[in-house]
Amino acid sequence: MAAKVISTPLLSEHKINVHFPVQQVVNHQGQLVDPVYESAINEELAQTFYRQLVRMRTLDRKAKSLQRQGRLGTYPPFEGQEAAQVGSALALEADDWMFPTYRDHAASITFGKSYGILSSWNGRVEGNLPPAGKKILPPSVPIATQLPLAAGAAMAAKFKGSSEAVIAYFGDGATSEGDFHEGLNFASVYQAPVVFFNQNNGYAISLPIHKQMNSETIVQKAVAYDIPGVRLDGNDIFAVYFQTKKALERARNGGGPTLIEAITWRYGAHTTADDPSKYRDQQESEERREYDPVTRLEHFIKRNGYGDDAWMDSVQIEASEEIEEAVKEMESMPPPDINDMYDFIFAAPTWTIAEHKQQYLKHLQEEE
Amino acid sequence: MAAKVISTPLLSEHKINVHFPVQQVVNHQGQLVDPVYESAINEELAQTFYRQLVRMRTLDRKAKSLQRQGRLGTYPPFEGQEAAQVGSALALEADDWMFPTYRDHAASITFGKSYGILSSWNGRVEGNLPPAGKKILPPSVPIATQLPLAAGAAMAAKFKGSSEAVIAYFGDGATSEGDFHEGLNFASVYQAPVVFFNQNNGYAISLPIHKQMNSETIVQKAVAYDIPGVRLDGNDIFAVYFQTKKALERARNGGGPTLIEAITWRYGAHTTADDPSKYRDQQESEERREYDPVTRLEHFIKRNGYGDDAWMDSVQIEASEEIEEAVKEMESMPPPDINDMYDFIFAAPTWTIAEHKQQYLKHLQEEE
Amino acid sequence: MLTTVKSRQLTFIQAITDGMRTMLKERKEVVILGEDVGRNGGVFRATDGLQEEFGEKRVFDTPLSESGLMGASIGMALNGLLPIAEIQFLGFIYPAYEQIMTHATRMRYRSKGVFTVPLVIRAPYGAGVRAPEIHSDSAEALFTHMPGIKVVCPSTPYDAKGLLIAAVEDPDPVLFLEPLHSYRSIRGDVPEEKYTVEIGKGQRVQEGEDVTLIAWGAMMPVVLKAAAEAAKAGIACDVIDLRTLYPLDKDIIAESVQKTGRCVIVHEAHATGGLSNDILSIINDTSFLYMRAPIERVTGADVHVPFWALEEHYLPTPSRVKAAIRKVVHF
Amino acid sequence: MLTTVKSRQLTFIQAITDGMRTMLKERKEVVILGEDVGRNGGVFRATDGLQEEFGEKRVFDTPLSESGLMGASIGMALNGLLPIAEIQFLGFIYPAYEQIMTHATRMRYRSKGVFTVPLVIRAPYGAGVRAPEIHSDSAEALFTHMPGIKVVCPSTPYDAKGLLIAAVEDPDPVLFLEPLHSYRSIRGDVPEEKYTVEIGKGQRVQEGEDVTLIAWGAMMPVVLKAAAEAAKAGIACDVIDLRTLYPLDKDIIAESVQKTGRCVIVHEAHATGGLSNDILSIINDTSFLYMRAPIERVTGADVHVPFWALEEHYLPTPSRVKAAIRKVVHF
Ligand SMILES: Cc1ncc(C[n+]2csc(CCOP(=O)(O)OP(=O)(O)O)c2C)c(N)n1
Ligand SMILES: Cc1ncc(C[n+]2csc(CCOP(=O)(O)OP(=O)(O)O)c2C)c(N)n1
Ligand SMILES: [Mg+2]
Ligand SMILES: [Mg+2]
Repeated sequence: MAAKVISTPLLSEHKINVHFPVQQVVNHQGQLVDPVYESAINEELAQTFYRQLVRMRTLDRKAKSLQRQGRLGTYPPFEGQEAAQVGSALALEADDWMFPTYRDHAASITFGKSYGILSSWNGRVEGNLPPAGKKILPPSVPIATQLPLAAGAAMAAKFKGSSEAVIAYFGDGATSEGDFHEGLNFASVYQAPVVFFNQNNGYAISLPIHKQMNSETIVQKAVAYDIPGVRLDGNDIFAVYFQTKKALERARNGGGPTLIEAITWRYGAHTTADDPSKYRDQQESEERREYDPVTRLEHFIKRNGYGDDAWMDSVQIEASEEIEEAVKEMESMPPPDINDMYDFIFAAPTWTIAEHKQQYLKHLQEEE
Repeated sequence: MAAKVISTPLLSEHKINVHFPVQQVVNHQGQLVDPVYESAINEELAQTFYRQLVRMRTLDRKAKSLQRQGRLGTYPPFEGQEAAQVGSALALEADDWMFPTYRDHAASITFGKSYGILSSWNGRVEGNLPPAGKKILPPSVPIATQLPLAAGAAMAAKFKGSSEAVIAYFGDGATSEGDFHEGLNFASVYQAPVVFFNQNNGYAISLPIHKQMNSETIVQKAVAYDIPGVRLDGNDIFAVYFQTKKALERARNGGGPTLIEAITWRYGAHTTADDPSKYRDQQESEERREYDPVTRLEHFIKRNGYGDDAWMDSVQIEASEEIEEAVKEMESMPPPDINDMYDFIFAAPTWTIAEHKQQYLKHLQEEE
Repeated sequence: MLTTVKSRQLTFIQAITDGMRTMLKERKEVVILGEDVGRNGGVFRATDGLQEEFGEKRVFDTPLSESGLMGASIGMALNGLLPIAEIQFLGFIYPAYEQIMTHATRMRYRSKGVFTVPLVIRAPYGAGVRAPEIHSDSAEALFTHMPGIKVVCPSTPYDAKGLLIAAVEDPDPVLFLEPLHSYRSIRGDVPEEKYTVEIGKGQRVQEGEDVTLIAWGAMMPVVLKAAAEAAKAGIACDVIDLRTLYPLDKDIIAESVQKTGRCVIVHEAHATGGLSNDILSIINDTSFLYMRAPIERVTGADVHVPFWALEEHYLPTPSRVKAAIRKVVHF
Repeated sequence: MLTTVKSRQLTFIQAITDGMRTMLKERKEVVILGEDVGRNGGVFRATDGLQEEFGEKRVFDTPLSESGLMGASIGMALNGLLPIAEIQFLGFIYPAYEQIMTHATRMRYRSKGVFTVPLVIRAPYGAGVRAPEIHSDSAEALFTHMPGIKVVCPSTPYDAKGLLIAAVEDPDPVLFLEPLHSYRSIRGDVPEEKYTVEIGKGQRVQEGEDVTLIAWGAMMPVVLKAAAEAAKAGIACDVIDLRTLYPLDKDIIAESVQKTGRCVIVHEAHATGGLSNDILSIINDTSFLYMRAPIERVTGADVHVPFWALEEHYLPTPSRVKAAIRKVVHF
């Protein structure tokens, strides 16, 4: 296997230019470019990937359309980032922990959450709940705060001697927060089994990455903690899957944390409340579809005879039906329960909460 | 000049081992080891260094003795770190800004503060005040919080087009705080004229550096921000002085921030309230005197005929007298003014503060 | 001689923009910084057009880093600038809490006035716009309790501009809270010229003899609606808009409750530790013998602002305020 | 049958150590972490000997990183452990405020109880030991105001051990405040066995008919001294040690002031936004008609705890409390 690390000449007297090459297994034309993984790839894997990518893209587009119709609140789309999320989530073991953000519904669903996750954008806390026993945390809204949590969950896994590993998602913008630093430092000091999976989609709301940081890459920040860093093509689901698996295995085997930078792109707005044309050329953004994760996999599948147009159509139809069904289910949820507001602050309500609840329920009654 | 950066082989597949060699000009036996600086060194410079190092060591020892006698409160000694502080402070221009910590009295005094700084350890706010116009901030007590401040002051200097540069001091422990990260990121993004001067004295209270971080050096954290990093022998005042000057010049010339790691040692306790033998072998600590910054300069001065024992004695006597005088002055300070407690919260007191003040002063009167 | 003051109808948020524009013109040391405040003009568009007008040097984006943003702003203020730092939502100020509490608020006292921090922190606050969690917090009490920072919260476009300018001119840190619910729902006359509204002074917005109603920011429309309905029932409310949350306007509170003997206080924040209790203590200290009924507080419960499907049940409503008015009147 | 409870005289801090030791033995999920808590046994020696006794896996040092410490502790709590995290001084909790406010306190509500955070945060607080700035803050109100965390503050060795054990057994986050001034100055009988003091319950420590005195933590000795002097002047004080700061013990407060009709509240924290105002609101809500005088508050001023040469002028003293007692009695 080729050496993965190349040092390029120094930039200035006291500056070290580190170079982490971009890992890629399948290029944007669907060609296998890293033969190391040839034997690990087969029809089943490719089809599994494809089904899930299509589901996720369909879901995301459906969510945007529901939002436009006023059937969903403000929503943060992830179109373009499907491979990064699906590939990394499929690399997990059933018992692992996931700490996602608001944009990581594809990862969360792939790892086991229901499509009901969308209801959180209708202000329903129910959207946060994982299936029983599944360790998928509610999406983290305050940026980067989930990273120390993930380090801690991984420290506990190590403490218990369990084989659990942890994955934490975060964006390029999140790297500027102190919690990114403190989380990675903790994980590295205790050699905790956690993979810090960065989706570098080029923007934090309106801020392009070159204004977010002075460093050219995110992965080079791994040097600060002396942990392995992997930079990869985040639109190549194979690179994502194999590299994440490797990092998770290393974590499980006592090799400590890894920082993965998955280079990807969001085609659309930050959220449906955002107008990206205010801060970037949306035409250029659309041109990036040449590197699209779903199209790329289609090319690969066709090239290898793992599926034809008819099969792909059937996958799409299945996904669409599945999602229509899920939306129906979401829209027939019972109305929210006012009690929820009071009953989950503490295991048992304090007297102030009990009083507020009682007063308010009484007021509602009297109002009628 | 020799290349300062050497890349050693990779440690693991995805790990880059960066190597920043330790800069040294004069070794611990007082021998010049980097001929590049030969022409820049002369008797005057060596004597200036020596006078200030002796003053500072004398001051520190005096402070410890005052503390033992109950004439000073808890005090954080800096013995062992004199060269790092004095050398870097002497590299500043008069108009520059300094953001010191509680342990950086040698730097603060060298840059212009009076010995009265000690009174802050008697709980006197007056110890925080610099001479008029001198931009020496009160020592920062909450760890690492001064680093974003320093970045901001440097951003303002750039904004104003002034030639001010900024130096910020911090310890090895401070690198774990989020504010270290956010401060360096800000400075690097805006290419602000600031030097982040780290004194790696091996410990943060009881925590040795290898438990503080997984990285072997502090300087490698510069890679995360793609800024120059310099690792140097912090007990070699020449290395400290020349490298800090160079970094400050780079900053002033638009070259942005630099991270300097000065490797040094505190011989004594974290503060006089601390018992270092609880967490380390103090005998070993004493053995480090072989690398002592003051002794080293004595060797150098003698080697070069810049001074003899008699001259050194005279320097010591002068320093001791100066400091005895300063202590007398400190001990004849007028008692603290109760009004100070109320009058500097806002430019003009709010009514709640005015009321609290009036009530309390009245109460004091009535009590008599 | 007759002087005419030119003014125009602006939304609440336009008045804020106008205040910033006024000060960017007036003082070359004013800089505006924060996440997405530059090219994007802020997520709510409060800084819309300002970077174009004043350049990237005066109005600029920062990395996603609230502690860095706050620390750098303090550093800039120390070195002669007058920064206006935007926190995208008040609920995201927590990572900057350390910088505010240990430096912005303490630099003057620890240097006996040698170093000062003339800084304005702008932050939208409050619920009611269907935002995700953390985006709807009303955390003013975390700042009014700690010394060294003033807190203001306008409810009208006029006050928004005037208080913002006063905040920029104040030599100490000021937290400028913006009721995001009012950004576009409230309009009003705003003079084109520069003017200030004094920090520390509330305003009586409706005169009445029976009950004192005290509120601020996004609760003012709620309170005024309740007052109007009470009027129909023959109850005349004395309505106070506090405008400044620290220092509170003690005199206007005392004067009003000494007249009415009855008081209802309304805020979005949680009951325990909320500012209503500070108002209670002012009334206790100044007007004990005047009070004819216990004071009623209509506030958020001691629970997190819920996910937005339930937020209407968290927020005080005119109906809840009316019930409280009835209660103090019929005590 | 006679059961004898073995107990011994311990200092306040020894009682805390004893509480931790008890729980380290009782529950294998208990871990202790923080800056210098391991080999050094804590800067105040609260964890002295615990690493030796229970090993580095159970009791360990963390990097100098309060947000990391808090975040990691929350993560550990999510994954089945029972962490006791030490913040070296309460004034250094500010960098961890974000983690506490957005995760420790909200994980249960945002997951409808699926994920919970059984976490204890220990922090010494308060002034009076000649510490540098920031080391002497009394910031309890920043935590009692925000939902999702309980706050306790014992004043005796017995309560310290009992409340600490209750905190560890509580399924939600508890901030355990330690009056550092009392660490070595207060001693008392502490049973060897495991026991708990109920969170949310205050205690009447002296019975009296004339004035209610309410305090907690390091202010208890101050208040008791004032009460003793008042007794000489013929004034009988009903002295309440709150012990828990959220949720406050409403019943004990109401019962006492309904008996005395007069009340003095004492705390170190700043007056504005201090807990005294929460107590005022309880009295307003429960006992309006019983009060015969305005309530007096003896608190820290609205200023930073000054550099220590002046701290005695910041802290409430028996003399100030006595003056307040006189005032409410002679109203
Ligand atoms: C602490 C905090 N500050 C600000 C915000 C507002 N905010 C929401 S998303 C976002 C940008 C995040 O960018 P990035 O980390 O790159 O993730 P992406 O949205 O691109 O997935 C910001 C500033 C927040 N949620 N939390
Ligand atoms: C935010 C914060 N947390 C904790 C402390 C307590 N504390 C004071 S000094 C210190 C260790 C600092 O170590 P280092 O940065 O290496 O500096 P040194 O003391 O060695 O000069 C700690 C933990 C503090 N002052 N501020
Ligand atoms: Mg992004
Ligand atoms: Mg150190």
